[in-house]
Amino acid sequence: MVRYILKRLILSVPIALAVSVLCFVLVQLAPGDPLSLVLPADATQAMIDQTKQRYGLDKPLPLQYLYWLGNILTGDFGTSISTGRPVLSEIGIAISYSLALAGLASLFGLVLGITFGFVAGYRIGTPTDKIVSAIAISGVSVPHYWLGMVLVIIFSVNLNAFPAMGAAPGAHPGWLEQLRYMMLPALTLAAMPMGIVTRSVRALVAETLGMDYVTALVARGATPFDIFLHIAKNAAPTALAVIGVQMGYLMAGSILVETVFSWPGTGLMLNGAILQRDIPLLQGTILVLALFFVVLNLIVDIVQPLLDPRIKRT
Amino acid sequence: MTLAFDPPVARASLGYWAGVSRRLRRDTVSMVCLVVLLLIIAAAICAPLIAPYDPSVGSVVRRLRPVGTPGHLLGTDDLGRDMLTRLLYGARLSLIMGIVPVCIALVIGGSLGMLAGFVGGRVNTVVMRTADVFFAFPSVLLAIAIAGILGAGVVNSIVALTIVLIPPLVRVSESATAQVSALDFVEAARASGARDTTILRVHVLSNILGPVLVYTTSLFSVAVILASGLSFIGLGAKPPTPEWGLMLNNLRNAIYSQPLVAALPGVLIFVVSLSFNLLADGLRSAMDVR
Amino acid sequence: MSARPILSVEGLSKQFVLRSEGFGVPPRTVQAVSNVSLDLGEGHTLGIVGESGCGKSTTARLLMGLIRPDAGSIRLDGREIDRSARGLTEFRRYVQMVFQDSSASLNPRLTIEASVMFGPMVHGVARPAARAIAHRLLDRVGLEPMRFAGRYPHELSGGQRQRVNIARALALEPRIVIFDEAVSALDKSIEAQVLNLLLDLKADLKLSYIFISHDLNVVRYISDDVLVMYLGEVVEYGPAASIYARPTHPYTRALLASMPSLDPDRRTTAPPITGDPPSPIEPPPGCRFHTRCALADEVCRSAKPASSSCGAQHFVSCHMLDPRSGHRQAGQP
Amino acid sequence: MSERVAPLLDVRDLNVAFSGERGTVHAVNGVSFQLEAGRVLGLLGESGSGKSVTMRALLRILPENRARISGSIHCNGRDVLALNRRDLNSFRGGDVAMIFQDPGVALDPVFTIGNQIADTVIRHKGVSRQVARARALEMLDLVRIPSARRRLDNYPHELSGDMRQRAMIALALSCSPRLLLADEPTTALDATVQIQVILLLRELQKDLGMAAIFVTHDVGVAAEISDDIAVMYAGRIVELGPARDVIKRPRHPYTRGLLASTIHAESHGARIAGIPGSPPDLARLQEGCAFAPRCTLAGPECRLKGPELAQDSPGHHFACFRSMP
Repeated sequence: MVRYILKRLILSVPIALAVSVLCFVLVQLAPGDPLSLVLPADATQAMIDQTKQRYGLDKPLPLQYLYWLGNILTGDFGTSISTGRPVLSEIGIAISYSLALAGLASLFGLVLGITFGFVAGYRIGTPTDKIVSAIAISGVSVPHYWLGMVLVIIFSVNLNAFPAMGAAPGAHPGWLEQLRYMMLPALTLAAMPMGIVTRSVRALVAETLGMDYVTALVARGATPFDIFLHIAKNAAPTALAVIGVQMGYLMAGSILVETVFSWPGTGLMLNGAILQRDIPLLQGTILVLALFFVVLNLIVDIVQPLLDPRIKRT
Repeated sequence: MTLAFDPPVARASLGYWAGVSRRLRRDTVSMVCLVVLLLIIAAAICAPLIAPYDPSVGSVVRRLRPVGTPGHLLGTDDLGRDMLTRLLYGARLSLIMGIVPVCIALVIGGSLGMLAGFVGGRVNTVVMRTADVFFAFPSVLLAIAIAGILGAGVVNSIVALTIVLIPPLVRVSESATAQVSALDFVEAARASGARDTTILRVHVLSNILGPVLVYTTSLFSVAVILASGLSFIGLGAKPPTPEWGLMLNNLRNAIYSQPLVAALPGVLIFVVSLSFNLLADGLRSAMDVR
Repeated sequence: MSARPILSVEGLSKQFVLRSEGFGVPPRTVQAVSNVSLDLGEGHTLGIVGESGCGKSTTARLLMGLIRPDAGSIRLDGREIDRSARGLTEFRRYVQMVFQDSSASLNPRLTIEASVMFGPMVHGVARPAARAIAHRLLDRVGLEPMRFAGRYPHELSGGQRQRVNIARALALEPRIVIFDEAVSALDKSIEAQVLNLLLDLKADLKLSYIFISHDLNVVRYISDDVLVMYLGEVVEYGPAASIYARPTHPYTRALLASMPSLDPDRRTTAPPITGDPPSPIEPPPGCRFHTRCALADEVCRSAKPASSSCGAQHFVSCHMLDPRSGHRQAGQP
Repeated sequence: MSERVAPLLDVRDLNVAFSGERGTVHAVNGVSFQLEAGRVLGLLGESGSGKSVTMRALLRILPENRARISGSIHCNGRDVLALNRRDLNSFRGGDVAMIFQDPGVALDPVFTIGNQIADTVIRHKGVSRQVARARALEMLDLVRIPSARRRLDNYPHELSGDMRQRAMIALALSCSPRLLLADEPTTALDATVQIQVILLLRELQKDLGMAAIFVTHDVGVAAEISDDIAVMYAGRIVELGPARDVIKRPRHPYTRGLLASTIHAESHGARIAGIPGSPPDLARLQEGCAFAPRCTLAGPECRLKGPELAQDSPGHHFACFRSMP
């Protein structure tokens, strides 16, 4: 097992490197002089030269990449153009907001998705299944930025139940208050994972119910509860993988939703960075989010064999 | 071998695709979705003929009229332009930005995946590991990043979406191809001395078309949402061009005064995306024979 | 083996390398086929028997030129086969194969007529002529073209599909047909029909067969010569009559004794052999059968037995047959 | 003591029909037989003859929404078709156990062998986990799995095919059933392993005094293990009798054809006088004898009415109008 984890850890290094290369190359795609993107418009010649040297922009591209990578590895993601503060600290604040939101949304998506999935999978073909499946496919198909607006119209404008914008004000808002502000964006974000988890759990449960070993269990007098346990244990590893990937998508997919709700996370920041063409901030945020996704996949890959004896762990 | 006569052609039974289309036609949900999509596409094409107003001309005195206003069936927007007109015209760009990237990605990703799945070995490693790197980015993030860096614009959005959609298509077509290639009939074809290109054309393509088509249909749904999403945050279409995502963003402040009007463009995105997804489901079950 | 050999194989070997399971772990190998030699006489049927993992199917694919051997030679009419793309295409005209899984070996998107036509068309036969060939062959294997030609594989029963596969194999007018467990999945009554068909076709079309099966009774029924394989190696090889009358290798004897008796009054009383065949991944050293052999001696664990003759054209790879092997029962099997 | 003891299993006029897209499939049509304690019935037939469905009907494990079962099944003093949920659960696995063809898919891949056996024992006997584990170990020893203690904590995929089937047998026998249903348990195995499993089952059946129904398509396997053989065709029993009689003096033309199609030592060289044609479509069964279209003896009466089972010699029945001894 230790060997498996080690192997998986080592394997994620080239992926992480490739991700960094892609992030680096991405910025090279930007039209115009890279320097003009890094520096404010009214930069002096001294500033230009200094920056050039600092980022190694006078060197060929591969060397520039190594320079850049070296800076990243020492925690220097550059300086945000719009705020003038280090990119890393900007990201640090925003990412905690995004994580909280993605966490709550995953929880909603998971609980609803697994429940719906089991209910539909057990009753495949019945009206219950059809209703649940309709909800699930709507969750997958709904443009979440629009769903956010609709929820605001219903719960903020009409019912006045939840706040429509931003995070809880004040330095140390209470838990409950924070939760009230997170409610609508989290529900909005949860629609997609709810749909996907429901659909995959439903398919999984239905497939497992048709397996010979379930028939064999019935033939040994297993009660419905026994069978439920067997199905749950069989479905768990796949469900976990689906959920892991969805959580990663939530972190990134929140860009649009955070914009709708003005939630001060990475998404809103990214949006701002794009509009102001704050390339260092943009690049840094994308890199951090992608690396987060890589780590998440790594965790799924490591936990999955623990749940699933079928996957060989050598 | 000489032949004195052309042998009679035997009674052909229902082919696979004929069967699929027959089962699909019996599925009410799929048929409704297909009709809805065709209607929307037709409306987009015929927008200049059926739209009651000019999409870019508004009137300050008629701003934000509610749905059902005489003369403005679906109300007016914040600049007093007719919503129905703008929704009709908006369909053009929204659909193009959603559909075109999928089609380009299908051609590129589909062939790359087929190649990787059929040839295997080193080619497979190179193609699939490259795709894996793209999979390390959540698709929304990647699309926004590319579009954000290239700068706002319809063409840039299409480029960004195409890049994002290629890897999943590579993966789907690779796995379908690898599965089919492992079957005995491919080996039998090889044993008859057929060249790889012939085997790909006759035996592989016909068998992977189904799963790839189903996946592509569901990708249309994703792409339409993503494309309008790019416009929604200002990376796609630029005002005053009518586009659903952009219209949705422009009307964000109108949710307090005219919530129904403000939500309209989103309804259309939802309907299109839902129709594609339901159609994909219908296709999947229509193709599922034993 | 009195007939002139149409296909001669010498020292055929193939090993597959499995993916390494971790850093520092050397990749494991499957010795699928080691040092297999055989002759197929013109107009004869050679049966290959063995249990799962014995390398029967790999042997078939090697003989078809579908996979490249690590070592060994395959001669058709005394000429070594040319492994260029062109040479293989030419070779495959003469050697065709029928697979076990009747449905996986037919393209579900093609009508059965199109499946049979595919081979001739690849070799440049025009469509109408190919269709005529297909109809003639379908008729020959007992599927009336007017009723069946336009159908799809899923509309046929397993036995009918296997007939299509036979027609498809015959479409290139091969001289040798390899049957890889081609009747194993069929019901007994259908199996009998197909075996009868195979015998008729062989006589009519002057074919030679290689017939691979795990069913010793069927192999005995159809074969002139028999080759018994165990974990990738040939343990016994010779005329069917001789092998079934005097099975000599302990494995062949165990295999024969394992066949159900078909007589309720003479039931099998003790298992002829215990355990199941070991995995072909890293097979046991020495004689590969020694782990299950009741007669195994010291020498069997270390040295590979050589092939010894024990009758006309009858060869056995067992230390007991070789008086100088050092086995305590050597020379008195 | 002239009072006849009721047989362990009494099946009367069992019919099973499946409703599906293609219409109703009549899988089992009027099957009746009795089985006494301690005896082995071989159920012989080709694919689609209804043998597996019959077995599943005995345990009521057919999909409830699609399968219609009629007739009567009495087993070990219980009316199986009338059992409620609770009694059915104790009946399944307790009175009657089943082994399946492919242990690779009939064992849950994510539970250890030991736990799967122990769970079943706990369910039926209400013992502690410790006792159940001990029982599991005892069972693995009984079916001669080497180093049984270590194997308890193995997952199914970690065992070889032979050992998986032994584990499946151990699992089935763990609650001392009175009747064992074996659905082609040796078909997926290699020849040298098949005979070992047959001998093991024969021995265990005798030692434990169980009755067993052994489904197979292989005449040889049936001959090795059965006291009686029932031959099934198109959902009907066409011949039923002592194994010796059925194999040496078959009366039904289908049985004769099946035996002729079964290649054995003496067949070499000769053409096989098998059965022409293929089995009927169970969704479109005609009136009359289902075998008539393939039968060389068939006459006009065979197509009008299906023959009933008639006695030939004591215990030997067959259903044919025209068969001569």
